[in-house]
Amino acid sequence: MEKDAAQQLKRDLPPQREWKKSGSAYIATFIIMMGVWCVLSGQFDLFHLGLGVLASALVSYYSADLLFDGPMTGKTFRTTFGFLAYVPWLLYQILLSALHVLYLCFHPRMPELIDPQIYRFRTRLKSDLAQVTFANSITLTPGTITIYVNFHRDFNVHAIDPFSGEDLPGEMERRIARAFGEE
Amino acid sequence: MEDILRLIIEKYNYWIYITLMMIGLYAIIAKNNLVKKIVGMNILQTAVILFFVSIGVKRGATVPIIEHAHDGAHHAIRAAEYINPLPHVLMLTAIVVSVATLGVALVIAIKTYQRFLTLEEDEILKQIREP
Amino acid sequence: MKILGLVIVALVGSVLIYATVDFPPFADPESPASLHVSPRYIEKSLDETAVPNVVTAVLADYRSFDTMFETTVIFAAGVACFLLLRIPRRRPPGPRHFRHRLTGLTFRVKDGENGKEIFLPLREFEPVDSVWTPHDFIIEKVCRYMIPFIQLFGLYVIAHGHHSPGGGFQGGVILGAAIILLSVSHNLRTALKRMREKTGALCSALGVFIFAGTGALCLALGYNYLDYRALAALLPGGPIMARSHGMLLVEIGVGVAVMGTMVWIFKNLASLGRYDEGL
Amino acid sequence: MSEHYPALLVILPLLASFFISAAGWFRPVLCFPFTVAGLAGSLLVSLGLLGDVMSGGPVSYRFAGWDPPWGIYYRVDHLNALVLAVVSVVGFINLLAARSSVEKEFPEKAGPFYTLYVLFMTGLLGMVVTGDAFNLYVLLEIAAITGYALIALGKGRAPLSSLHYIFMGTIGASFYLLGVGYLYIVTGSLNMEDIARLLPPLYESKVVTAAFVILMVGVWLKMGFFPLHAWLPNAYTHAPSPVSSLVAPLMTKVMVYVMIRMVVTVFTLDFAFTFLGLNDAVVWLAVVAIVMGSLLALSEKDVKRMLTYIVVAEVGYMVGGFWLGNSAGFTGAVLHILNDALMTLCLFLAVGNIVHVKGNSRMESLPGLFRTMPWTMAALVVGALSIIGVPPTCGFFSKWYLLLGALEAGHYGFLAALLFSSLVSVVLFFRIFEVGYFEPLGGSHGSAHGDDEHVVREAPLGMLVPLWITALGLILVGLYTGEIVGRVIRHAVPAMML
Amino acid sequence: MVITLIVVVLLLVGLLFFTGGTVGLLRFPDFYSRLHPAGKLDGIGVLLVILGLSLYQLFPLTVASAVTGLKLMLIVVFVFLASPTATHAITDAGLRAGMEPWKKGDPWR
Amino acid sequence: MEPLYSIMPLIAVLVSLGVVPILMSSRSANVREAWTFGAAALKFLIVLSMLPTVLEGRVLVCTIAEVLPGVAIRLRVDALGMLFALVASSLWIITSAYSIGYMRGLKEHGQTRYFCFFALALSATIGAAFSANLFTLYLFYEMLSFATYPLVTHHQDAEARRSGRKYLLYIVGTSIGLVLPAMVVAYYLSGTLEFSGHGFLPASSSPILLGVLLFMFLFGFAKAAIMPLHAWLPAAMVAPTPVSALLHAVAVVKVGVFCILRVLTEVFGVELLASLNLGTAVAYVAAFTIIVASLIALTQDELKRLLAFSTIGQLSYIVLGVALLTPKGITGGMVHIAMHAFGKITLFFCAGAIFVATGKKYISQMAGIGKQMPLTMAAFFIGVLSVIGLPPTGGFVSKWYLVLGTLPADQWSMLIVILTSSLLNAAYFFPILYRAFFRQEDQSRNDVAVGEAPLWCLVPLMITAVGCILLFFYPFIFLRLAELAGS
Amino acid sequence: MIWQLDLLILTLVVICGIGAIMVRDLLGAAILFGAYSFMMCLLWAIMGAVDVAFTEASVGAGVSTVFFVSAVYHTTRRTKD
Amino acid sequence: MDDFFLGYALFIGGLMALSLYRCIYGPTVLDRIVGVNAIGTKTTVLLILIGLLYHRVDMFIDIALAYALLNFLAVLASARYFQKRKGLYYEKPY
Repeated sequence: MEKDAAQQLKRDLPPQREWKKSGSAYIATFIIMMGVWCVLSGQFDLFHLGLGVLASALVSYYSADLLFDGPMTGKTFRTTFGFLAYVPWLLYQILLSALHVLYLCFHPRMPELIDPQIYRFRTRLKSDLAQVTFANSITLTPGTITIYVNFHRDFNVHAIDPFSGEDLPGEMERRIARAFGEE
Repeated sequence: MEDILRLIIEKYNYWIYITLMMIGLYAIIAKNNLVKKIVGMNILQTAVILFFVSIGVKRGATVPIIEHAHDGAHHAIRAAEYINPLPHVLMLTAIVVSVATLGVALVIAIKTYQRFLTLEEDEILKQIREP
Repeated sequence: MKILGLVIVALVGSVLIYATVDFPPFADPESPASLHVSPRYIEKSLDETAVPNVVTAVLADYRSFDTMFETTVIFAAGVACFLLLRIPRRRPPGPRHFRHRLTGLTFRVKDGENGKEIFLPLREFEPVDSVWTPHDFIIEKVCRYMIPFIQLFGLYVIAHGHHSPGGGFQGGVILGAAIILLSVSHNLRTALKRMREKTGALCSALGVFIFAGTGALCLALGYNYLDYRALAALLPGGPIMARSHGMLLVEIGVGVAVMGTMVWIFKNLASLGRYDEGL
Repeated sequence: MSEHYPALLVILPLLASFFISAAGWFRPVLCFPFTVAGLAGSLLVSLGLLGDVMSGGPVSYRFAGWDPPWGIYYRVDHLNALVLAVVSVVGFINLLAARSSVEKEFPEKAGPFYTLYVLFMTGLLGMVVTGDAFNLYVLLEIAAITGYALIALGKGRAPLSSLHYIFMGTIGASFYLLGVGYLYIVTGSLNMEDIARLLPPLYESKVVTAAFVILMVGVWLKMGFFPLHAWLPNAYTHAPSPVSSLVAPLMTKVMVYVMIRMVVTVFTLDFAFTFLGLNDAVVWLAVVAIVMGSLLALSEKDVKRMLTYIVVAEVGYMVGGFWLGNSAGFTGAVLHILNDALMTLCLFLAVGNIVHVKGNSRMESLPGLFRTMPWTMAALVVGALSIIGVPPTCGFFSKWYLLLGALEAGHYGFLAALLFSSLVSVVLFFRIFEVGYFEPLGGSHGSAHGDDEHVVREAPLGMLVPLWITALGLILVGLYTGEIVGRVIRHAVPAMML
Repeated sequence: MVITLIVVVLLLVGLLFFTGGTVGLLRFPDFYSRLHPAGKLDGIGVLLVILGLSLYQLFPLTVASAVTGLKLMLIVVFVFLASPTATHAITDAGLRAGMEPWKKGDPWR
Repeated sequence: MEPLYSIMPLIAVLVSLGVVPILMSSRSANVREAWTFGAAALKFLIVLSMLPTVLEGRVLVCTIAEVLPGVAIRLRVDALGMLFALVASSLWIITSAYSIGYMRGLKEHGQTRYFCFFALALSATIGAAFSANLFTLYLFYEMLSFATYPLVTHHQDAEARRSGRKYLLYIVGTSIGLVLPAMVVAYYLSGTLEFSGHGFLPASSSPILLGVLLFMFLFGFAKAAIMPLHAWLPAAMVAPTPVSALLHAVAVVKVGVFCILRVLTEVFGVELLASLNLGTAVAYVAAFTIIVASLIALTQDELKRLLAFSTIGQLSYIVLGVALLTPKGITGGMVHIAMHAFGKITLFFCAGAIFVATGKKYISQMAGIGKQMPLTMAAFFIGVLSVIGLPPTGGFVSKWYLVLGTLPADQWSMLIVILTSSLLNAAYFFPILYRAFFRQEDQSRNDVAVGEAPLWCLVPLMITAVGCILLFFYPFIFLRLAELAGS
Repeated sequence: MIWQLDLLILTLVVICGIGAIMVRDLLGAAILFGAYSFMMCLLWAIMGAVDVAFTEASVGAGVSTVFFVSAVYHTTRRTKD
Repeated sequence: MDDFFLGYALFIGGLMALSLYRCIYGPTVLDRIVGVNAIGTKTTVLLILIGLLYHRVDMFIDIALAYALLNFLAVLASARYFQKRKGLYYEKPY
């Protein structure tokens, strides 16, 4: 029985992260970098664009594997759009809880209102990226901070008061799962 | 009295650089901890930088990057419109020097620590005196 | 010591205050400093060098010789850190500590016979530093996404020193910071894999060489040292644009040197010259 | 090519540093040849420059083709040409001697060591040749940073000493920079000659006075002038021997040169001597420096450390000689830059040899050294005689001029201090010689060892030859003092002093 | 005019968040709870302020000002990437360094 | 008369310098000694070859380098220098021979070093003799100081160390502390340091300054052992006897006196001294030294110390003679350099021979020694006569001139001093002779009958003793030189 | 040049400087030194020295604090003053 | 509008001063880090405001961007210090 559990755990272990470079990753990085370059540069003459091409090529040569773990697939694009769709909701959430924390900050009897607690829960998100997004979303939302995520996907979250922390993982996790196609 | 007040107001930037300089100098001389001294040293260097940058400031002038159209046509440039760029150039160099000095100083502080297992100057001197 | 410090500070302070009394007022546009040398820089630099950022023009052209030595200072600092801290070793040490990923136990692995390195199966064990740090994939992931952008930004800063603030030094520091970020967020070994010690060191020497070499090239072409007009023979665009391009070349040199050196110093400082693990 | 000499002088070592650094990673064997090539290049150039200056008067060079107040401008007159030659010669000779020590003490770090060596030389040469006040600061920092690192390479408490050096050096450099800033705020220029041109109407300004004071304090800190010398002995003592024989002869001398350059070219003598009238006070300070340096040297048990205090005293010679404010004093000070560089080089090289063989330079390890290391000790004697001021070694002649200057200026305190320090040097060095000449305790004198006993255990030839070149150089320079003074230094004496 | 009004409102709201962040930073009992206002309210503040500022400088609308606006938004993006990570790193460090979170009823730290 | 440019003086100086490397590199004692001999003979011949020219009244000049404006390292052979060089170089040959006997007899260590520095010291002495200006003189004077230090401390024991310190303290201390500034002042006053027959110091300078200057020179050249700066000389007697003999009877102390002579006659000039009445002052100092040294010598027991004090007194004769500022006095003083050298070296050789043969250092041990070593003691007797100034020895000639010198100067007191001191000399020397010849030796102490010293020791002292007598009959070369120099 | 801001930031700079010197913990000193360099950067920006501000920003934020922290990491945080 | 921005910048400066309180008196180093982080964020905004006051905002954005990108490097490094098992109070509480 115990042996089985150990086997199970072993299978669940995430694979050792590897740094693979693939052609599609190069190209994608190049395109992204070129776009950012255009935004940064704001000058569209040949000379500066040429420099941009050079710089983007350099960056994609050097760190394409940092930006993309593996080769690009259709899923990458889907995830990107899903993520973009998720952002407005997140901003809205942030604003809402920010108002709450703001209220706490200015409240004269603040010490009585707050009750910091650490919540522990296990998420069902699988991919690293989704977990990172989730963790950062939690942290970005005022009132909650992700303290630590172990590789069992246990989240330790510090919440300033029960109001902030009670509906975790809840809605947010669902939306992220949808955005990253892990429904 | 009025003169003194005017003096103080007219040159407030310079008074601050003097203050910083004195803080840095005091830290270098009087502090006991080597890393503290290094911090003081950097403050001293920034004080000098502050002094130089203050020289360059001109009332009603803008940053020393000339506004020009991309086709190369530009109206006549008047020096009074732009802040004096020369101190900035010098101070870029000075900042670089201070970073370099910081790096070397920290490395040497680490070496000192490796040898004496403390960063307190008086303790080190005591160790040297009583081996 | 405190009293001595106070006395010295008081002495120096009094000299400084004494001098300040006769300063021209702060921010006075009519002060001598604003009237003698600098007006020419402001008024002529665009015509003479086609560079709107006067600071860059002065830095890389009028007073380029200063800047070359500024780069040299950085290079010297890098070499100094290396000389003082680096513990020379024939072979870089392999990973010595492995952490069992399930139980969280850390094992120290000695070299096998004949000095061969032993690797534990990487699926269950991960190589870690002697002081274990949590394997925090949030930080790792975010930093991985940010580093390319930081690098691009650094390159942008180097390339656009002519038009906006920035230039070789700032860009170089940002580029270096990207690598430092990689090292801080992952571990030193990862950063070392990306940029070997030799590469960093050579970069910092190469940067100085690019700068000095550009000057020497001008010398070889029959002009004065660092007189970029000489480059007009090699580049299109006439002597004024040659100045602009020469400046870019020089800024690239500065950037390369500064990046290499910053990373070099950091690696030495962070690993105490052992190059096995660091901050 | 000869019109590019001022640039080449600095550039050659700088370019060499790249090759040395690269060779350090690929073929460490090549480090030394590259270093020699770089420094030999600048040595030749500096000699060529000296020849040019002697035949055709001052040489100038505009970097990047810009005219002086805007671009950086180098100007070589008789004064810098001489100091340049001294610096490059001393650096080169010491390089030859350094090789054995480097191979013994840190063979695997030869690459970075030589790189820093060359950069140090670059900084010093640049400082001497430059005509721009800020450029001088940058070069000063190059020399300083490389110096810190090289000194910290030593054993024992070297890092701590080096750290103190960093602090004091940084304060000094910052003060220098501040002084330049003060000058800039009232004149708006950084070119030395331009400042000098703009300064006369501003003599009444408190800023100029303060600039002068703070700049001088900064430079004095860097050179280890008496009340500000505290960092110097430790730093030079604990440095590895090839480093102390590089830094000790050059750094202080170059800073003295900077002081002279600042006073003569930037502030002009008119301001420094006539308007401020500080000269008497400074000479008295120099007197204190000489006396204290000598006395502190007396209390030392370590030869190297003793030499460092002698350096302190010698700085007093030069500063005092210059501030006497007459032609003979100036000649003496400049001549002493040349002589003292060679003398200290000789002494530090000799002590370096002793350290190389014996492991340290404390008095206890000296006995019997005249028998085991006769060549080294003989050179040490020559150097010591020069410090004492015995003709025909060169030390006598600078002392002669200094004495003459003191007499002309009627400054008998300085005269007495010079004589006093000479006497103390006699005591100092003969203490060493005595210890080295007499055998180790244990009564092995008399007829115990016969004549055929040759227990020579000398330093390697690579260290002896440079040492002897220096020692012979001391005598040669002494014999050619007339030439040097007549053909070079006399032209460097500012008109007001004549 | 409307634009100006929007800008002012955005800035003021941003300022409110900033103020709240600072007040919270000063008032909250321990380091974990201080992170809530400091790290996060500031982030929101930055978002709003930069939104306002980029809106303000967008007019007159040219290529350059558009690019500048985009650049400003780039700042927000990076702040939103970096700030939670930094916060997370600090809390993690605090917990590992052995700092106990403040519980209701504990003395003020 | 036109000076004659010649490289000979330089060669004369460099000959002994040239053998130093050879001496250092050779391992065999015989080769070393052969080279030393060769060099000594060569040097003597070179000096001799210049003698005729000098006797003609011409001057040989050789400029080496112009080191300061108006000051060159320059050698010049004039009569006074010739006189001194002749004495020094001729005695070097004899001393070399004596050294061989002495060093081998005692199996001394470090003989290579000994001969090297010996040669070096001789170079310096000849250099000083041929110096054309004050600077060159100072150069060789210092060189001599440092070259003799290892000789003085040859034994390398605690006593040697102590005397070495004293030696340096006095010699180098005064030369740096007094001569150097005096030289600078002289240069400052006149702009040159070149010797000239009438002195180069401008007569217009302030008399007080000149007086101070004179006394700085007088005491600065402490090798002349003018009291109170004489204490190094007895202390330096720890050196091996040949060293004492050559250096402390001939080279070192004579260089000191020689320097003073140069200063008196060619820096200040007789006229200037006379006009300022400084000569008398110097004469009084010298007279004081003469009397006091003789009195101290009376109390000495150690033979070499006694000789040392005798030397102190005799040196002051020379100074006194010149300070009289009369032609006869000057001649007498100068000739006394030679006469005293021969006499004193004989005495020292004898002392050394006694030490080699018997190991005795003290006079009280020397009872009856005249019977054991008759030849040695005979030579000793001749030396004593010469030092006291009795005929038929050379010492009489010089003393005669000194006495003559006092007469025109109307210095009766000086005449009395000279005569008194002669008496005193006799008073401390004759007891030794008496003890040696007429007292029975103490049988209890000396079981073994001791013979004469080795031949290498004996022959040189015989030669010098004979020389003393010859100089009485043929003093003309020296007299001629001294008169040339005095005129 | 905006003198009101200038004055404010100048005060803060001085406070930061004093704080960095006085704090009894080297890591704290390093961090306060980081704050000091932020302030300095602002100051340069206010005075219109954009290039200097940029340099200070990149150095202060990116490099010098990290150097300090790694130095402190390898030595000690203890300080008596 | 300039006056408004100026006032705004001053207010943010005041907030920075308040955050500085946490930097200097923060009981633990972590509090100081938090304070510096807060100051860093405000600096970014302030830089842009200064740009607006100079009417050259495009010149100041780069600096702000550099801050946004690099600000957390220092925080990360200091956090790393504690993650490497160094106690909060290293030798003794101060």
